[in-house]
Amino acid sequence: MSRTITFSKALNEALHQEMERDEKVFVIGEDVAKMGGDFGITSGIWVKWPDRAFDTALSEAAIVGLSCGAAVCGLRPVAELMFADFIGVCYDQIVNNAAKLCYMYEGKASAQMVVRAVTGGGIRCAYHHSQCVEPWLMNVPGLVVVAPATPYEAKGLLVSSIRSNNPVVFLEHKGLYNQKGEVPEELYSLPLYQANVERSGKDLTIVAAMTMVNFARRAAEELAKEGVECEIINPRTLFPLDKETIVSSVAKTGRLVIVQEGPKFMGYGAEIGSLVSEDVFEYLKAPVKRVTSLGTPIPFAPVLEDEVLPHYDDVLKACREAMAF
Amino acid sequence: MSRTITFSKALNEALHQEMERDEKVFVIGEDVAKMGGDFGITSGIWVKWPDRAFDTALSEAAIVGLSCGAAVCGLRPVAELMFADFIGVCYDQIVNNAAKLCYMYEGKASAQMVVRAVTGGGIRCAYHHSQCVEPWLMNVPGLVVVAPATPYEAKGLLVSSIRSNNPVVFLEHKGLYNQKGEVPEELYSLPLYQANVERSGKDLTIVAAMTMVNFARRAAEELAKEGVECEIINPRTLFPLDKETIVSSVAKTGRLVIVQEGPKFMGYGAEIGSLVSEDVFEYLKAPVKRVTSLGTPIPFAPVLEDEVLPHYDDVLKACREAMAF
Amino acid sequence: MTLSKDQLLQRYEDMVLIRRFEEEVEKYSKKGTIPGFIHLGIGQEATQAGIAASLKETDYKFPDHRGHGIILLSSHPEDRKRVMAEIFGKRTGLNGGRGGSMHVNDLKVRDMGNNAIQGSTVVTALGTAFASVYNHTDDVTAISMGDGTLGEGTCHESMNMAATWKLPILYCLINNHYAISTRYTETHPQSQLAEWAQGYCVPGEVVDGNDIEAVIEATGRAVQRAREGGGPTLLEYMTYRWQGHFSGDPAAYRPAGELESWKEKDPIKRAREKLMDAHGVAESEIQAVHDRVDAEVESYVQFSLESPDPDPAYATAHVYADIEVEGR
Amino acid sequence: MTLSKDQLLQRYEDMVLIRRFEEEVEKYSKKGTIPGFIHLGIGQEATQAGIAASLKETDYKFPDHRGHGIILLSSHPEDRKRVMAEIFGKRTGLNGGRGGSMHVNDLKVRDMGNNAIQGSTVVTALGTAFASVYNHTDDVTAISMGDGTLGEGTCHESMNMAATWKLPILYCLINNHYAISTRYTETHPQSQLAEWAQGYCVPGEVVDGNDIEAVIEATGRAVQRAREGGGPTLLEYMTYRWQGHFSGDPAAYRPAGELESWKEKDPIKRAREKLMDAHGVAESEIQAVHDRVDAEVESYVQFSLESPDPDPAYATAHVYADIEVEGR
Ligand SMILES: Cc1ncc(C[n+]2csc(CCOP(=O)(O)OP(=O)(O)O)c2C)c(N)n1
Ligand SMILES: Cc1ncc(C[n+]2csc(CCOP(=O)(O)OP(=O)(O)O)c2C)c(N)n1
Ligand SMILES: [Mg+2]
Ligand SMILES: [Mg+2]
Repeated sequence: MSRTITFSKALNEALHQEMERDEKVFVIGEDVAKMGGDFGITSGIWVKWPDRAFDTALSEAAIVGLSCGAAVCGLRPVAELMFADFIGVCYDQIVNNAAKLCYMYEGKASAQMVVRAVTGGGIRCAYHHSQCVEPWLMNVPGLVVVAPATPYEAKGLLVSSIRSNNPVVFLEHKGLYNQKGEVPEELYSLPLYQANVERSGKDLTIVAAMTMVNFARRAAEELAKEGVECEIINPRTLFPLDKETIVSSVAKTGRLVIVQEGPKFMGYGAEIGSLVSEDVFEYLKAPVKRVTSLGTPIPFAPVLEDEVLPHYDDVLKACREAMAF
Repeated sequence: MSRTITFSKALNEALHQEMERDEKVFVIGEDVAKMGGDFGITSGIWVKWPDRAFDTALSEAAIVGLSCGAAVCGLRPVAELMFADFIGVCYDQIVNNAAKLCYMYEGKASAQMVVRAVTGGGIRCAYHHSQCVEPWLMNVPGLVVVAPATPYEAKGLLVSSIRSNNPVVFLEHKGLYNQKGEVPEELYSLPLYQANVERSGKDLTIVAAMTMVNFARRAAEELAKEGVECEIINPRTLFPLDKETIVSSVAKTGRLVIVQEGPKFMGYGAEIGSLVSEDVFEYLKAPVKRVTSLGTPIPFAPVLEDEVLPHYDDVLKACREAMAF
Repeated sequence: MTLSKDQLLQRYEDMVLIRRFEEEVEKYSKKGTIPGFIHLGIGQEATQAGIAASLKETDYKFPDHRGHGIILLSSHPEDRKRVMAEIFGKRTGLNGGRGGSMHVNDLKVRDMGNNAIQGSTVVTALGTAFASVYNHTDDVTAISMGDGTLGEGTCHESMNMAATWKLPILYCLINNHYAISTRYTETHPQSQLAEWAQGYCVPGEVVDGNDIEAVIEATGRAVQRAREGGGPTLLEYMTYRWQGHFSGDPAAYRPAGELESWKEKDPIKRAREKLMDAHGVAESEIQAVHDRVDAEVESYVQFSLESPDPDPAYATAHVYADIEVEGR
Repeated sequence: MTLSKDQLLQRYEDMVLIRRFEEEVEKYSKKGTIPGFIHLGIGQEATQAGIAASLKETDYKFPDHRGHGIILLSSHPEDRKRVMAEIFGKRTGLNGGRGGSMHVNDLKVRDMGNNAIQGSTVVTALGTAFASVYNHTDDVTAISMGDGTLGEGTCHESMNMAATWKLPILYCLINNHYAISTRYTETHPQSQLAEWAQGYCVPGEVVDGNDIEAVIEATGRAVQRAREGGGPTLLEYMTYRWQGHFSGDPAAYRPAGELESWKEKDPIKRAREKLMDAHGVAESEIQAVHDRVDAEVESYVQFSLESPDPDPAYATAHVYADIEVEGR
């Protein structure tokens, strides 16, 4: 496995290979067919399968609703919402419909579908194209929220999300699309609900998702020079969360820093911080720290957006403080 | 102040008195005018002010959108959404429009409006009429989430919510509507963003909102017999949260139990647990405990719903465990 | 089209079954035996029975919160007692008691379930219709929606997409004149809501919803059209609910005399008169129907009353298709 | 109605101003000086200038993501450089650089701002129109929406409510044939989208959106109607965007020759021909307009380039009306 491709290409390949394998899979959304998606993720699909790629009107509730209905009939829709912020306009369909169908149908049918959405900031597109939406979703029983951090994960997790019988909101961070990494050519899947230990270490645990994994890696390198061995955990599936991996890491290291792109209040760091202090209270050697963005909408001007988004230096600072406590 | 009225009546009185005082206030929503609201909260308003009470179609996005637009023009809309679960269908209007207008307009105008919504379980109305929706909202900068627990608070907080220049989602727990309590007849307001210490104690802090305050009170009485002095904190405003009151209470007691009606994962207990362990780590004598519902949709049959919702006994158990740690 | 004597008698029995079912539900709801909110279809039996009779088992049905009648008639006869048991919240209910009146479904007859977010399934219905096209079957999808529900944005997204793609959907707009307390004329600009469909180049037709034959005739035509690839139709069934919005609502918002005038148009009475006057059916034959239905419904009630509550542990089953959530 | 020579010349200048403004925005966007996504209105100047010219300062304007032109013409002349500075993300921008191209607003001229959730402000517009009625003023609300945006459910909720309550709203449906890559005929059932309004008993009119006089005539009539309490109107302006969806989109989805055929219908060229042919305006007079506009726009560019970045601390201001959020 020495082939290196981008995160976007990895997603595209996952779709092509799964569509090849399973004719129940189709893609639907705005500009996903003829144009191949605004970010090119569905590129080439309509050309190969003109009957399995559907350009829709700007109707996100209909896109998700249609996907729910089709899923219940045994199809496997992969819907694209373009920017994750648009989940706002189809939130009911996701939280009150998709998330509850398996429960309603007592497991006889479910919303076996993927809603792909482009999340996060950094491209100067302001309030409505930059939010980290995972906190909107992670409190809704029945939903699965997947958030890959590398091209390898992008492909493997998208494949398992398509095969999952649960409704998966698949968050693609726009800051990762051009990131390159090694990705096997053959079709493979990665397990859902399982965190990945990106790096082992005995002194301090860093939990980080999506682009924040890059911050965590950089910080771990830097801290290694100071003799601090960080363990990095990337949840991959944000909800339902793999608590065990996190908790047992913190049981070992006694120190936890959570890095999260969205605002601090009620982000995933809130839950992770709480569950750790519940479960391994006695092992904690320092207070849990959260490095996050500021609690504001995302402004447009680069200096403003950069002010709001998490700062790499704050990751280092939080880790050092945890070590010094 | 010895008059005792219900929570519903207190809300109704707040509306009448504020409408009397400020002609910019109006009510809008489904069945709020001629019928006076499905729960009677707007009763009598249309009779008095036929030009300031508006029955709408089933169009929650339009109700909230209209309210945003009217608020920006200087009016003070009080919109009713009936069941809080319906926030799903107007989520975009709340999180992407109302919550961001003050920021967009740089403080020159804002969504000075109240969205009233009936939250929580217990009336056997299943998946779509029983959810605790505060986690949907508490992660969105710009929003205010108010959650009264008594008739006194219902009136005082609704008045301050109407007067607030921020968009307030005002959560009325259906289990409280018939609860009675002392309420002054005259118009008064209670401060937003300020928690209430319902009971002082030195051994253990219980944070609870809405109906859960009743659980907390009962538990505190029971534990008092065992010599445990509980301090009960009712946030009143769930977001932005009054951290100081919570944190300083835990600094004193060293023990924290959070009682929350919704599922554990990513509920307000997650944030409170985390912020406490960040800020007063050294003072914590026992792990923070959360008493919550199970992580499922809310089922219909009484035995099923009762299984899912938080159990009073678990509050006692959590407190005793915290004390015994 | 007029129905034959036997057909009309069958539909008569269907309507009486709905009426008696709802009366018992109302009774046990008022007693408090049935928990929660109950929305009764009494007065709307011709619309419900006519829609149900126009669909085949493999057609997808999305009844609404007032749709016990469609649910009942779509289910297999041996399952009907389980519809009632579901409303009672019993373990033997069609969904083990976890859904109740607003969430009964039966996938084996493609009753996709009703729902308590108005307008939500109007877009879900796109998906079952889409699946018919994708899978090259001729199953149509019938979605029930009230006059009030037409206010929701999802109605537009659904109709726009269905009209563009010519999906096999029947929009069954059941106009019973009220959304809770609000008359449809106060919240919609059209004098007949069917006009709305014209904006999408979709046929919209007003149907006498209290005339079982008219319902079957119009619905049958629309079903046929959809089955043959002609796309969606909107049918506006004009009818009236006799009870309040939910069982217990005094319905003080109705003008005096309105209910009475609609009781004159009782769909059951009308069918009975037609049976007796035009088809020469004897009083005794009618009575036999009522006796049969009474006994039938009584058996549902007994079954429901005697059934056990669900096992509390069932509350945590099936949240996810593959993983368990924590129980107590 | 035809415009007088002076009027037409004024509108000509408006259109040239939009064109030149957008050309400069495109240039600095391609250079990377302007951050983010930019949606250009080149080709749609007659629609934008015509709508702006039909409204008074106290009318509420909701431009869309492609609405720089309406924003520009609605703002006071001395503020126009600040529209550009906003798009550059500068401290001197109309909103201090925090909104950018998709979020420029100017409350003093009741430009309520554009928005990057399509269809979202279509319901907000109900509120400003409602406020006019509540406060007994005659201000109308004009909401711009693209052909694609008509897919959103909010359009229905808004139109239904506005039609029922006869709110003073102008639905300015700017049909430039595409929503990103998707032609409107692929996602809507009507041959002209204006037909949609008929389903709400609202007048829907198709307007030649590249003819400034036609735009002003139709818009003026609709504004008048709304001002006099006649309720909403939907105007479908047929036009075309010359650039891709956003600056940089190669627009490979357009059939060969389509762009060229629309360039033939260039609204600026058409107005110029009318000015010269029908009104006898001299080439030199036209040139003077262009020179003036060039200088004007150049001054905006210089202003924008020279303006300082916002103060980072401004990022946390005004999240709430009364309380501060934590900064760094
Ligand atoms: C999204 C949403 N909004 C509001 C409600 C509350 N509600 C339940 S039924 C109803 C009235 C529905 O009226 P209609 O569609 O005419 O059906 P009917 O009850 O008359 O059969 C309302 C407002 C809801 N369940 N969902
Ligand atoms: C709710 C929502 N869905 C999708 C988008 C992404 N998007 C932005 S502009 C656009 C196309 C809009 O087309 P149209 O309304 O015709 O306006 P035009 O760009 O042609 O001016 C899309 C799909 C969005 N911003 N908001
Ligand atoms: Mg109705
Ligand atoms: Mg367009």
